[in-house]
Formats: sequence, structure tokens, C-alpha cells
Amino acid sequence: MCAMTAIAPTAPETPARRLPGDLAIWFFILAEMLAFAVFFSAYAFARATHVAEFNLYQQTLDRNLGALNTVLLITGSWFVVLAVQAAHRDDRPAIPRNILLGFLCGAGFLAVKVVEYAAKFGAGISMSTNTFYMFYISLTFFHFMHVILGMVILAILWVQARKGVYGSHDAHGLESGAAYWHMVDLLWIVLFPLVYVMR
Amino acid sequence: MSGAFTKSMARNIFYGGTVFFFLLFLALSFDTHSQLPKRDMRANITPQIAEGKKLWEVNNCIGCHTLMGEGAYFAPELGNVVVRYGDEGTKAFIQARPKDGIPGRRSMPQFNFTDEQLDAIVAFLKHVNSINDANWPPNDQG
Amino acid sequence: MQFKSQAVAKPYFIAAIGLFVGQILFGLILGLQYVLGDFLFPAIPFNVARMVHTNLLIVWLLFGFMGGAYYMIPEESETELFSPKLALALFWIFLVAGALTIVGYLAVPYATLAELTGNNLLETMGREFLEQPLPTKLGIVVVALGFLFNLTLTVLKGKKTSISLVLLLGLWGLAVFFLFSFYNPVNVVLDKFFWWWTVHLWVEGVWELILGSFLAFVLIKTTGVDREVIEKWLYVIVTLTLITGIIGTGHHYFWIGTPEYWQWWGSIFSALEPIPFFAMTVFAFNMVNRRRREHPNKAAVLWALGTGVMAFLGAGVWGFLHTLAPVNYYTHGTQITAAHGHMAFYGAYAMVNLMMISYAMPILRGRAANSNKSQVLEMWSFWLMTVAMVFITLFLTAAGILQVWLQRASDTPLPFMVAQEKIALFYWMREWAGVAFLVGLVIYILSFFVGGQEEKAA
Amino acid sequence: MNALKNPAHRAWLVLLVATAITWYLGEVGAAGTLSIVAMLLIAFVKGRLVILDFMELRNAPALWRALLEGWLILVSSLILLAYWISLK
Repeated sequence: MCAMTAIAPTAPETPARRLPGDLAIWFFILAEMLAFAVFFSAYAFARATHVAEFNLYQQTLDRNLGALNTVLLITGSWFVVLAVQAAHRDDRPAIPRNILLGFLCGAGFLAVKVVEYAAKFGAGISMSTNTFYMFYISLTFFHFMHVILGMVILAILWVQARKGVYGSHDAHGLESGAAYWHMVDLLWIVLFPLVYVMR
Repeated sequence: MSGAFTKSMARNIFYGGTVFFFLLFLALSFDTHSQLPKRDMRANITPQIAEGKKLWEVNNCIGCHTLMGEGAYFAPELGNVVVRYGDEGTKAFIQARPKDGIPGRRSMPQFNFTDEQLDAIVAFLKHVNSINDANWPPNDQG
Repeated sequence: MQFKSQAVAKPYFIAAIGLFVGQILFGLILGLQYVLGDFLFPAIPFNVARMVHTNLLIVWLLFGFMGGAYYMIPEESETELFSPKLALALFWIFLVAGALTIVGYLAVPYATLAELTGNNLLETMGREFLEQPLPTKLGIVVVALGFLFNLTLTVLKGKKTSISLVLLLGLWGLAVFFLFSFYNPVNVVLDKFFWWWTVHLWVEGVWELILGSFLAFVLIKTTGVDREVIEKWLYVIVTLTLITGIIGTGHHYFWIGTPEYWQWWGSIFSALEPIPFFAMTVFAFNMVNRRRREHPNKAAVLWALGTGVMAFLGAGVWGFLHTLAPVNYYTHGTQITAAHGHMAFYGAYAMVNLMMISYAMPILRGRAANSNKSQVLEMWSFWLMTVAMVFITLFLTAAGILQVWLQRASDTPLPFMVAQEKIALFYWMREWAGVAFLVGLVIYILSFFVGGQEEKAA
Repeated sequence: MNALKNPAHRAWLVLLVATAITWYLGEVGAAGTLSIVAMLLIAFVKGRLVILDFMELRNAPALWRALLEGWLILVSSLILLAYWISLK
């Protein structure tokens, strides 16, 4: 249903059926997503036996900050896509610039999250408070760590891009790192409605 | 077909992934340490309990018994033995073991403990029983 | 043999097999004590026999790891071992220390041994698997450091392949995490918490790096598949191992006083632990199917495939069976744990050592592979031991399920000893399976002495 | 609008709008079957856009595209199942 409508003018002339990036990173992504899938389902099924508790404490979460963070991650992902596209059309200066913008979005995410955590931890909430907060902190902190890892990867990509490593001849490393960064985004897209909104 | 698969990428992911998950484990362990004082009753540990733990160790009790489920599975769980036998019952049981065993049956060795040692062992086992271990074992039989 | 210094592996392998025999004999004693409670009482009480059984296991596996590493590293680095003399000296130190420890366990009461060996200086004894007296523990550290020093310098002066890097990482991890065995606080929860940093992070962490590395080495040698291909898959598999196994430590933190979130973290990550084992099995079969030559040592290939399958069954499947917290609440500390432990250790670590010995020993004895007759015998022993272990595991699982039912799940729970008597039949069957295992082991040893001279090659 | 020919730009805009909708549903306190299904659908659409246009799996080998999209379907259905159980 979506086959040919998507060809952009800037899209590289890819040979049909190509997996961007390295196969190894996709194995890693898959393993991470599997861990999150189990975690998400654990949340949902634990909620099924503690509905009242989950509905009550979910109200204490800051949906505005959560939504802001979604926007930051989506935008960060978008910048990194632009960096990959820039590499494919050999627009050298645009590669590190977009990576940096993506990195800054990640930094913004962390800052917002720290504000959110400060409020919760300041109120004496911990993973041992109750089942809902256990999941809230576990899931968001596990994801938080992934954002940091993604930013470390972006930082490496930025350094490499400034050295002029990436271009239409070789975007292998860039695509691999980008795929990981998008995974961080994808996970939050499920996490945000699940933990902050759905009731 | 599919994209490239390079050894250098696989190696970098191995190192990165390992460091990442080890740091996560450290973070969880750190949180555990801040929570433990509420659960492990460390404030109640007396020299007598410490002596009991030492006796527990140097007589290799874990070689037959379990303690909070960990150990050998030859003899009963002792994390809650004071619930089953009571303090005096536990002491009497240990004291009454025949030196040469019971024909055809499993028997605990006779360790010739003094009264102070028996008190220390029971103090230790009572301490273990007081630890908040998420309601394990499922019943008093251990 | 490409390098003279690889020969130091031979005494290590011989010692490993010797200690393996001791382990199995004590296993049979233990099995009998389960059904004839007064067997050898009070001369060798159960706790002493069990300590000998498990300590011999650990020590023979360590001998196997060291021998395997001494064999493999020179060949991988394409240079002689830094110091073969040091390797031999450490062999004798480790063997004598190990033997003295076992004699100490059997000759005097454990409390006396503790007294004699300075347990009062630093109390480390009396904890499961870490029962060794202080001097033995220090000896292990010294031997491990000397061994790592020797290997690391060898790799540094030679070629640095991925396989040897993964092996070194595993071995260094082994040494580092052993240091937690010296930490024994009075607080029993903390004690148990860090006890697992040695025990779990060994067997479900760094040891798996050693396992993967050995397996990759033997697969390269016997299948002729490109090193590049095998090494990158090795990386993928050990990555999966560590990302599931490290947090998987949490499945030991359910009921020992640690916070309850471990029930979720531990269940979730250890539920994923079968994946790397499955990947390893698929990897081994794939590489053997893609082989570019027929290696004359069929027995080694059989062990390589066997260790993949049995590690997956024992560690992966039997681990998963009772790793989820709601299940583990009932099965924790029962014969189900024993069933899992037996098959996992045999499948993952006993078999990988036997694989390495099977591959290297003929070469160390001056031939590419043993005679057909000897290999047939070895393969018989493979099947006998493996099938016997499957049955030991099945009988213990049956015993465990009944135990859980009678003692934990029923409305009128029975006392421990009453439940034990009701499941004695399964203990008898386990003991007979154990005898079959011993027969397999005897045949295994015979295979070293049969028809060796027929085919001289290499 | 030339910019909209770039799938990444389009995906970004849709993702922003979708996030706003989810946020709005939260603000008005939407709860129950309909809102759960709606939010899961939105998350599904968002996730799929990320997979196809950000990760650029639209033209990837069918296996990998199926794996990632399958993950999304699996997770959404498990969540839906659990919420359905909780509503019973």
C-alpha cells in the first residue's frame, strides 16, 4: 500500500531491498526491542491486576513533560534522518550539523527527564514505593540509559562526520548509528502513551 | 540483498553493549543498597548473631540445608526453622542428634555445640527469619 | 602441534579428566546418601561429599579452561607461549593445592579445617561453592594471575585475534569476579548479594565467553569456515549473552531480602537468556553444515554440536522453566534447581572442555585425530554420558515437581523429610542413571588407550 | 510544497500531530476501551512511520521489515489484550 509513493527526490538510488547500516546493529536493536517488548507487556499485565493503583498514580505523572519529550525525540530522529540523507547526496557540512542538532534534542530530553525525576525523587518516590512507580521508574530509566547510549553514538558519528568519513561512498557507520537512535525514538513512542496516558 | 555485516561493528557493539548493561546493573545494585537497610534488619545484628553466622559457616550447614532457598537440597530449609520448631525445639533437635546416625535414614551429625553456641545459632536463624524476603517460603514447611 | 609450548596443555587435560572421575564418584556417593541416608555416615557426611563433588567440578573445569587456553592461545597468536615453565609450575601448584584441599575436606571436620587454615583471619569459608580454605582461595588468585600474565603477554607479543580477545576477557572476568569470594559481611543479605557476583557472573557471564571462544576455535579448525565469518558471529552471540546474563543476575534476587523490583527485572532479562544459547546451537550446526573440509576428528565435532544442544537444553530451557518469579516462588531451592544445575553444567562447561580435549589431545599426542576405533569408543561415551545426564535431569525434575506439589503447593503441606521419602523412587532412578554416566566416563577414558597407533598423521 | 516530497519531513509532521492528539486525549481524561484503542492505533501509526521512513526500512529486505513491524504489532496486541482483561 505504501510502495512507490515514498520516493523522495533526494533519496539515493538504492538497489532494491537494501538494509541500511550493519547487520550486527540490527541484531542488537532486535535484542533490545525484545527486552522492551517483554517489559511493556509485563507493565500491561501487572496493571491488569492493579488497575485502581495504576490509574491513581498515573495521574501524578507529568503528561506535558512526557509529550514534550516525545516531540524532542521525534525531532532528534528527524535531524538524524536529514544527516543520513545529506550523506547520500554528499552535502558534507550538513552531516555533522544535523547530527549535532539531533544530539541537542537528546540533551533536551535528558534535561526534561531530570526535572521530572527530581520532582518524583524529591517527593520520596522510589522503585520500592509501589508496583506502578516500580514500572514507571524502571521503564523510563531503562529508556533514559538508552537515550544516553544513543547520544554517545551520535557523538562518535559527529566526530567521524567532521573528519569527512561519511558520504555517498560510505554511509555504513552513520546508518548503523542512526538506526539505533531511531530505535530509542520508537521505544518512547510506545512507552509514552502506555505509561503516561492510557487508562 | 541485505546490508553489510562487519566484524568491527560486531566488536564495537559487543564492547558497548557489555559496558552499557554492566552500568545498568551497577545502577540497580546501587539502588538496592539504598533500600536494603529497610529489609535486611541490619540494625538488629548483635555480636551473638555474628557468632551464629560464623558457626553456620564453619560447620558447613549450607552443605545439606538451604537458607532462604540457597544451598543443598538434602535437608530442610532453615530460614524459617524457628517457626517450625521454636527456639528451644531447634536447640533440642541439634543436641539430640545421635553420634553414629540413624540406621537407614538421613541424620544430622552431632556437632557437640556448647549452650552459648546453640544460643548463637538460634539467634542467627531468628535473625534470618526476620529478614523481609518477599514472603518466601510459601508455607512453614519451607 | 604448531608450537612446542602448546604441549603444556597436556598435563592440564589429564588432571582435568582425573578430577572429573573423582567428581562423578562423589556424585554417586551423594546419590546413594539420598536414598540410604546412613551410607558412609559419619565418616563422610553428605555436606562433605557434596563439597568435594562441587569443588572437584569447579577445579576440573578450571583445569580444562587453563589447558584449553594454553593450547589455543599460541596457535591463535602464532607465537610460542610467553613462559611454558611458568605454566608448568602453576600446574603443579594448582594441583597440589587442590589435592590438599580435598584431603583436608575428607580428613578433618570442616570446623577444624577452618580453624587450622586461618579462617579466623578472614572469614570466607562455609558458603556454597566457595568452601575453600583461605590459603586455597589465595592460591587460586595467584595461579589465576600467573596464568593471565602468561597468556596476556603471549597475546601482546603475537597476533591479536577476536577469539583470543574474547577468551582473555572471559578469563580476566573470571579472576576479577572471584575476588568477591573474599567479601563475606556479617549481614547475610549482603553476603548473598555479592556471593552471586562470583557465582552467577561466572557461569552466566564470563564463563560463557570462554565457552564461545573455545567453540569458535574448534569450529574454525574442524570446519574450515572463514575465520571472519565465525568471529563476527561469536561477537553477536557473546553480546546477546552478556546483555541478558548480567541483569539476569536478578533471578537470584527474588527471595533473599533484596527489593522486590528484582522479581520483574530478573524475570524479564533471564527469560531472554535462552536466546544466546539457542543462537550458539544454530551457529554450531550452521558452521558444520557449511564446512569446507572433512576433518578426521569426528568426535570433536560431535562434542561441539553436543555442547551447543545440551547447553541450550540445560541452561536455556531448564533455566527458563523456573526463572519467572511466580514459578520460582514455588520451585526455589528444590530438586528442580538441582536438575537444572546438573544439565547446565554438563552441557555448557563439562562438554565444552571435553570438546577441547577431544580436539587437542590427539594433536598433543602427535596425530591429527585418533584412530577410528578410538573415536567410535569416544562417541559411545558421548552418547552414554549425555543420555545418562538427560535422564538424571528428567528424574530430578520429576522429583522436584512432586516435591513442590507435596511440600509447597498442596493444601496440607508435608514436612520436608516426609516429602523426601515419597519421592525416593526418583532418587533411585537418578542413581542408576548416574551409574550409566560412570560407565560412559570409563569408556571415555578407555578411548585414550585404544588403537592410538593405527593412523599416524599430522 | 516541495519539502513535503521528502518522506522524512512528512513523517515528522505526522508524528508531531499524532503526539499532540495523544497528549490532548490525556488532557481531557479519556479512558476506557475506545480511547485505549485510539491511543494504541496512534502509537502504531507513529511507530510504523519511524520504522519505514526514519529507519528507512521501506525498501529493506522483507524479513527485517517484517521483524520490526511484527514487533510493533506484537507489542500493541499484547498491551491491548492486557487492557481488555483489565476491563472485564
